[in-house]
Amino acid sequence: MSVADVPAKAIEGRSPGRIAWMRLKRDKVALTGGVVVIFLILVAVFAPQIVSLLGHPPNEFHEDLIDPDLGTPIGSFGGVSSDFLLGVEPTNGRDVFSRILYGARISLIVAFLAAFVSVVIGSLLGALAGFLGGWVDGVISRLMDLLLAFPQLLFTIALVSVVPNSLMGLEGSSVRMAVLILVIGFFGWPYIGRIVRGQTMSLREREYVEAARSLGAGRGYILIKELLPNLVAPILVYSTLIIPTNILTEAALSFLGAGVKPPTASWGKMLSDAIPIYQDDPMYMVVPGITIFITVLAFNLFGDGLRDALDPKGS
Amino acid sequence: MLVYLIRRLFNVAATLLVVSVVTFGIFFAVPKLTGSDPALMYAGRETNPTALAGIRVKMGFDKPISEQYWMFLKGVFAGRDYDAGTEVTHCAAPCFGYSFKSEAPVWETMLDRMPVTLSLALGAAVIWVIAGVATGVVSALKRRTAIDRTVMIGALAGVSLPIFFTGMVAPAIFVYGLGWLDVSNYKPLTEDPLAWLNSLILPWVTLAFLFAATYARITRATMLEVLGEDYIRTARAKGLKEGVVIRKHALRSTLTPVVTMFGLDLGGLLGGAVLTETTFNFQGLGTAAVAAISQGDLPVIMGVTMLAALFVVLANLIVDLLYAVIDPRVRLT
Amino acid sequence: MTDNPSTSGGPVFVPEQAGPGSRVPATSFLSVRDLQVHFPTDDGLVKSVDGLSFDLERGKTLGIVGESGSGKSVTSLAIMGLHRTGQSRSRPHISGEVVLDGEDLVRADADHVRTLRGRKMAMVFQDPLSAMHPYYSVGKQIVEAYRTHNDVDKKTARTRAVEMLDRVGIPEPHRRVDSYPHEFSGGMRQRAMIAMALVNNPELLIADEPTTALDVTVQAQILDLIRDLQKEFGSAVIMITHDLGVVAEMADDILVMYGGRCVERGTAEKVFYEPRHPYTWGLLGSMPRIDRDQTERLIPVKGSPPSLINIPSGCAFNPRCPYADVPKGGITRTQRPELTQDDSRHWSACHMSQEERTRIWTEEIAPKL
Amino acid sequence: MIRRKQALAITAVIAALSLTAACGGDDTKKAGGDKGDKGYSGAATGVVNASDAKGGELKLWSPQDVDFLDPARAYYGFVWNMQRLFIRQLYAYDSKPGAAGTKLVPDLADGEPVLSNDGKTYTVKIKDGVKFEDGTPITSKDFKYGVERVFAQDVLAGGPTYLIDQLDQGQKYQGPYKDTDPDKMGLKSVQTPDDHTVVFNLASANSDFKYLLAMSSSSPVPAGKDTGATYTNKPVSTGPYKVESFASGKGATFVRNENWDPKTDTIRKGLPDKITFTVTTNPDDMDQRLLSGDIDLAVDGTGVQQAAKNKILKDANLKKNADNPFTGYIRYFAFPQTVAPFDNVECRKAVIYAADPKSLQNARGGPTSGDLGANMLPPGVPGADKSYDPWNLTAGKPQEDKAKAALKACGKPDGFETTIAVRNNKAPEVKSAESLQASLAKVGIKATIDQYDGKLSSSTIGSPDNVKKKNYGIIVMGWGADYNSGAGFLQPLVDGSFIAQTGNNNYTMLDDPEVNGLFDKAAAAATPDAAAPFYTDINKKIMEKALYLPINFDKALVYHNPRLTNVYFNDSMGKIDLAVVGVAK
Repeated sequence: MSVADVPAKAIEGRSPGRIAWMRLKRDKVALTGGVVVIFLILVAVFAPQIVSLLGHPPNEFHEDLIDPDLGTPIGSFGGVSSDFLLGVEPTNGRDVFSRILYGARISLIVAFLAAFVSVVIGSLLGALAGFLGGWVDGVISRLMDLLLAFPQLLFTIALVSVVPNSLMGLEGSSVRMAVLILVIGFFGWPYIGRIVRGQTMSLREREYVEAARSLGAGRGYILIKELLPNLVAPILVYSTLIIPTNILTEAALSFLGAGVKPPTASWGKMLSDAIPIYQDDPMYMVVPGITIFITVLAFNLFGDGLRDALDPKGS
Repeated sequence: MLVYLIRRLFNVAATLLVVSVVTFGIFFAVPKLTGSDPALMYAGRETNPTALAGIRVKMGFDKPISEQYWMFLKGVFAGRDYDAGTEVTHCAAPCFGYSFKSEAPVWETMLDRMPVTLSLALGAAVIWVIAGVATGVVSALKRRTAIDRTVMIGALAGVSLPIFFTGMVAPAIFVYGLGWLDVSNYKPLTEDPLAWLNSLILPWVTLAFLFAATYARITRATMLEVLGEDYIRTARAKGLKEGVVIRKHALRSTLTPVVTMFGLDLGGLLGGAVLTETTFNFQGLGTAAVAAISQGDLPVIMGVTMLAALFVVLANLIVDLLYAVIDPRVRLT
Repeated sequence: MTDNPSTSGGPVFVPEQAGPGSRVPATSFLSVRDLQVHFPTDDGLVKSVDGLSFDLERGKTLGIVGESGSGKSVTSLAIMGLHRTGQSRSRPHISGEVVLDGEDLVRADADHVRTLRGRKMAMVFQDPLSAMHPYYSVGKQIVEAYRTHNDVDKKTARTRAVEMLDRVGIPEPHRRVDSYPHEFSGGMRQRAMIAMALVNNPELLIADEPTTALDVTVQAQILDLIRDLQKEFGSAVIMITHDLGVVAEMADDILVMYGGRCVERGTAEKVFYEPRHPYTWGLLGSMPRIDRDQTERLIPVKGSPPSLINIPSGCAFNPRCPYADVPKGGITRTQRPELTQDDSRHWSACHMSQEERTRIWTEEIAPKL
Repeated sequence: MIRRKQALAITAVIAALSLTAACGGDDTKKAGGDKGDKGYSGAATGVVNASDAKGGELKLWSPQDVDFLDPARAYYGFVWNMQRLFIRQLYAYDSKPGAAGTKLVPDLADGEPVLSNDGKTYTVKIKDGVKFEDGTPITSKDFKYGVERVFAQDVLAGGPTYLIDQLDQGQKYQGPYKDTDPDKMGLKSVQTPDDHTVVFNLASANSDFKYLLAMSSSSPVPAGKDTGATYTNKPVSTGPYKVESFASGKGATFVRNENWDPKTDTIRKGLPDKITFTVTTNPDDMDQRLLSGDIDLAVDGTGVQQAAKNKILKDANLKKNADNPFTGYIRYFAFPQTVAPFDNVECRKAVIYAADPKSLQNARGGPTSGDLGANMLPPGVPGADKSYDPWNLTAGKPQEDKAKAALKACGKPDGFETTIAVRNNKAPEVKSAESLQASLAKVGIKATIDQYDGKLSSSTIGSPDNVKKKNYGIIVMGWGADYNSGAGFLQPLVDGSFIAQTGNNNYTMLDDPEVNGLFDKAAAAATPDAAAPFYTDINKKIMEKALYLPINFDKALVYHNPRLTNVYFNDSMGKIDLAVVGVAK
């Protein structure tokens, strides 16, 4: 017996979901993260509406705001004004505020869908490996090791450079986004796969699965009915934590020139555009940099809190 | 033990083989399928048929993919000859190919780039392990205090910062702003140790910051878990001083997951710290690969990818061997 | 045990002076007075131990019996001074007295208590596999325990470790001294654990569920070993268990804990043959006995242990007590029953009258057991 | 960093060369803020710090690696400039500022070539006393061997192949490595009657041939020292310096060649004792060193990066060591006539009118990056007229009304959809495309940008089939000539006979008998001056057809260390002439 058991006993009788929610509610830091995340999602969804109220179209040039000789925005802080809330882009004077907002769409869509791809592949293969064991496990585990041995960034850049401009009915930036989602998602699944595999393996040995098996339940039945409900928590936690990683990866790829195509706005691309000019116009570097930072931090805080709430041992 | 090692080395070889086949397939076969001629990538502006034919013969593009792959493999183990017109250029094993761009074997380019990447990765590794583990331990011991909270929020912030952003902000502050450091322009250690150090400090710290944050988090979590273990209570029950309990009993167990992570991270970095090298303009393996991709220098892409995979796989092996050293329960079978 | 333990639950005189080595007038080798260990948690204050008193003499064995969460392990940790650390979520509040050989450990300097740990008092834990460090050999861990309190070189300490392993019945101790815990069988591991605990000839040995993780035949061997060693070293032993069967063989006195408090205490004979508390009856009912008819079902104590947060003002056992309605006036829900002395060396805490309980025991419970 | 590289690699793929920039009077006035031989853009007009003092180390840096040091394979303009230090040809551009620098003077040749056989035979005498770095005299056979090497494209690809076009004459010569002649002297069109005479027989008269003889690819190479593909690592020197060490991607060191006799050389001064060349990956750092005086010159000649540029423009002290010369490039959009609706001249006009020239100039980096383009012949090329502006582009304003009128005339009053093809590795080009995209949107033309792999340009935009298939209605490109004549600049772009299935440069697919005929007439002209009016005509013809939208006549903001002596921009290449630069006062 341990003292730590005591509080758990004390609130016995409540469902695990309720307990998690109660814990999460108490975690102010995680809640703040969650609020920011929801805010960001709303901002991304309603970007066109917000921009029409507070900004200028993301691809509209305002070269009257640029010093023609230096290429930098006129005025201090990268041309911040009541009209251009976060200043303007060097060279062409596009509205940084609206480009950040539209960039959020790209960032979040890629991050969420890639996480979805990882979760689907990872849970499926992970559960299969953990449940079936034997050679299936061997093959899948090897595959996961192999994928982790691949230099992901290089691979993605190279792959993106071979993918044609239109593919399966998609054009331009959509193709790039599809490729990014698939590639990031594909390289991400082993992380989830390992966790799910481990969970499945330990769950497999538990009594209730044994019991179900002894009652003549089929393998598929056991897998779906008994194991999946128990995998929901870890999968939820790790998808929350894989999203910020994906945001960073997308930004890194855009930074390296393998992201969406211009004139589509993307945070990573803005940062790489800022390199040659940041000594003269630091604002253009700071804005997307801080944006990425806040977004990723918010997701991390929320994901951490969620994990602590669902799995008190980890905290 | 020996059997284990042989089996593992066999696995390493198998993994590398698969990586090489996949990489080769993607970089050599896909262009063929999409109809772009790799010889054209090499030729640059001059696309006269003789030049293209010459490149095809020299690089072996005229042969079937399988044979090209076989030639690549053979080159790695036995070396390979390239026709240089007047004479034959021998590319000694391990020959990862011959870069037409620089008229030099890829291996030489990689050897040339390796010190940069090694300096960057190893130096940063030392910093992040020490800083990360130390802060993680302190944070765990000072659990639920202001120190712990500050460190952990700082660590989470560290994890959330993109390195290509900190890589820009750091010089903006320390080089252009405060003027404490010079622009990071890699100098070989052998040439001028002080300049080497000076050129690396900023990239080291920037890179290490990111990893240290992760390590602090992992160390703290593991340390807390270990401190709850029964054997820690036993150690205390024996009357050991708290310092001894932490150092001899808790820390040793805490290091196990840290070692695993460290192996994988370092292995990954040795293959080229693409983003850091890019941000700081270092001519390491990572930038070599990125440049090669943009120039279509296939042998270099192939070489760096293979090397990166080799580092990761070897790191994995070393980690597993280390495991056995750290944890007597682990049997190498 | 002394003939005259103070009335439990009441305030106990605490001398002003405190500190390392402070001498407190004491009547026994180990004297625990009104011990309270409270853990503040997010959900509220957990009163793991709430006013516990007992005494123990050298060479004697006290069995503390209770379910998980009854506070018995926390008691042992508090005596050892290990409550301060460990896996608790936060630092507990502790009050009361733990007087060991005339020294109050609650008020003593933490570092001084540390020097007593492993030397004057030692502990054997439930699961020897998790209680021994997996990365160090058994010998190293014993040597470490020895050298912490004895200024000797490694070689001497190693000789001592081999000697101890030999003493606890480990075959080929010279060879096994270099083995790792996972290379031992469960019973061997527990023997090694005992060797480690006894390496400094402690005067007080606390064994926290020492046999729970072992199978039955090994259990008996380990208990025999502890008994033999106790005789040899003359130590006082606290045997903590949820299994009355274990203490039946070992203990001179038995203390039954429920909800962080003592509900019944007395000599082993009294507690076994004239138990005065419904909870003890339950425990006895759930105990497998060789002399019992095999066809009869064990009767578990219904319900689960009480929350230690916001313990109800009434009798903590009330919700599970089959006789909750017996006392009149509903005092079970408003008043906590005090621990009262029933007859010589026998105390219990129940609102039912002594006669009522004697009647229920002899008429209703005993025949079924 | 991909982006960074792109920014610098302006010279790279298509690149290579540069031409001229005999900045006519107007331009220099505009560029040179304060007059005199010192001060901003002083070196673009005259010699700064004239001196004959020897000694010191000249430190050249470049963010761009050399392509090849092998004279047969080098194609980058800045490499040709560097080769002036250690490789000589029969003729070379004179080391003089202004128009004089575009003139060819004898270098290893002893006097002008003797033309015979209706201008089809060039007979050149070789100077006495000229030697390779090992002291062996340079003979006519070495010249012939050097020319033959260019034919070995299978081994020595990379360099220009004009010599093959002129000298193969149906022989299908495969180069010396596959030559069956025991002396490897199998090329029939070049003869070596004696060691001091080399004779070139052309199929038809070509007044530009001397330009070809002045290219690096016509340099002498001693057959015994030829190491084939690896010759690039240690080419044999004939100039004042020789290659001491060279490592691709890192740099090179050049030391004095004791066997160079200054008496045989009217072009080079050979002032520094040692010349180091360093390749950097950090152009901003390079600029920093340049401004602080650590190094002497960014030899790639594409100008400083944005950060340094802004520093220079804001600081008069720095500005006086900077120049803003023409680089000889034109940046432009081309409209392939094979892609609808650009088969219709009115639709092409609509795009030209809709464009915002000022915005395009900004996309390339503002006024210091070049003058607003008006036509397709850059200043300095004989026949050029910088003021010729048929579409009123130098006004710097979009002409939306005219664009809409043109759209109506084209039958697309509501606009149309098209694709802009742009190299992914050239940031200013991507920005230009974005600018044009934004301007076109205002008149209803919806353009999508397709960034193709820059390294594959010869098979993407260079393949007419692919252009048609991908519907590339607008192609962004830059162009600089290999040698300073109208043909050198315009012929690959607009002569129908230059249309190729891959590596095509005639993106508009113009095959107009009139234009083709004008090129023939110009070639037959006796002198470049006589040919010039034909090029003026060609320029007019193609501009009237609205096939191109010029963005700008390219300029670079180049900074040099003030300690440099004899600094001036050679108009034949738009770069500081390394032949005479010194570091000692």
